[in-house]
Amino acid sequence: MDKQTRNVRLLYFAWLREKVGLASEEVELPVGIATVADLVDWLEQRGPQYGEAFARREVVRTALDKVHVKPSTALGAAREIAFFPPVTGG
Amino acid sequence: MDKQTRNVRLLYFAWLREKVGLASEEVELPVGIATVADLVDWLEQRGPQYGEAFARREVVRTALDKVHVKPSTALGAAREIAFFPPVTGG
Amino acid sequence: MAVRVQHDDFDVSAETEKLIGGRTDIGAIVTFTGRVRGADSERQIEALTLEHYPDMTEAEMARIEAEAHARWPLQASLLIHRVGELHAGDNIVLVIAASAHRQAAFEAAAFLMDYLKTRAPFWKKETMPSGETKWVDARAEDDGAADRWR
Amino acid sequence: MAVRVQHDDFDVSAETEKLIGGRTDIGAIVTFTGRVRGADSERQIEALTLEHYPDMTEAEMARIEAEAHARWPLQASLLIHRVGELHAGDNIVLVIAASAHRQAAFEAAAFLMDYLKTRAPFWKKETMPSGETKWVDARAEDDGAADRWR
Repeated sequence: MDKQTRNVRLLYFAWLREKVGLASEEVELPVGIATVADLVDWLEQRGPQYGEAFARREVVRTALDKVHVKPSTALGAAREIAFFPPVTGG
Repeated sequence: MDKQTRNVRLLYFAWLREKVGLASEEVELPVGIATVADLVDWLEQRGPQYGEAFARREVVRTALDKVHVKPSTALGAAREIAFFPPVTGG
Repeated sequence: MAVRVQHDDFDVSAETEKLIGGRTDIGAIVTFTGRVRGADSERQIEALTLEHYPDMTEAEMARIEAEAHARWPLQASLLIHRVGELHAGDNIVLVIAASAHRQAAFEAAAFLMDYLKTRAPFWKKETMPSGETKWVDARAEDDGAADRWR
Repeated sequence: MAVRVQHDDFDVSAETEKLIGGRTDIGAIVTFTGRVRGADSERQIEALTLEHYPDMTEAEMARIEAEAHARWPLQASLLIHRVGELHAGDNIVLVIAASAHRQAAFEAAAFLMDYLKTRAPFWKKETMPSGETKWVDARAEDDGAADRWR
């Protein structure tokens, strides 16, 4: 079942948005991308702006369909995947 | 120097006022009354209403010139001595 | 820094504005408002009357406030306590603590309330629907709450 | 229970009244207001811009609020967070926690702020007088503050 590629929406916020140069994009997720960490590995191959955005990978936070997750979390059926710095509201 | 009698103002609040039947009174302090506890001993001799007011003596609080003190505190030169139940504001 | 004892009601926003309006050195404002709770399954209540020891209340509230300023970096604070007859839903007490950061404001506001409850000379009397009155007992929990700051 | 994300300012008294006006089961109301601090010896600041992740902010704030209600006996609560461009002295965030007794209200309000600071997807960007901008760094203290509730 996981052998099909599928489209997901990626969102970038704050300085990740500025480094990637995009607020959002639709991407076709290749076969074999199981976790958040896998997705970041793949994104880093796509261009230097991604390499720069994820350079300090340990500080980048991720949400799947608007819920906080860890790098090891499986993407599952998530439709919307957001990357952002540690939050600074309040 | 402590051999002279002197006048002090006594104040009673909340249920102490109701039991004593007075909000305040001027009394001539007899020689030999050194501490708050001495004063309470002496007051208890003055009538059953004082006996009733100070029956649960351990819960009665005292202030000398508007500052909280303990039963063992010396009266010193205090002019105003207030007795009241544990406070319940806020 | 200010303390007030009054019968009149207060407005939290208006008091905050008077206290710190126009200042830009404050990042955190904590307010505590205590209100008269109405009748519930545990008690009947028609009115609550607040008695106090005039002059000592203000003096003691000022000492409590000074103690809070000695312990935390506060930019401003306010303590208001109402006296007289109050009813269910009425405000009783207001504490405001303002600081650059939130931890000091939260801790100072909690401290101010704990000390007000156990040191400021106010006494509450409840009037039942029958007209009977009863002095409110001090709560051991309040002494415990105040003790944690020692 | 309510959460709101808005550009407009809020009024603490008006929000409190809307939330619990007329209720007589509430004895304790704690409010926290966070404001933009102005320039000081450590930093210059002309404006503060709040970016957020629409929809996730509300969802996360609602989860944080539900968690507070699961931990403390709260009668009511409100979380408002402003977004967009703000200036020194402006309100940023409001938390209200109302309970029968003060300990629950104080603890819940502090918890709501600690979790808002570390979980709700908002980001602050400072604009200097020179026009230069800088994303605000997360503070390790905020993670520590949130950790104490685990």
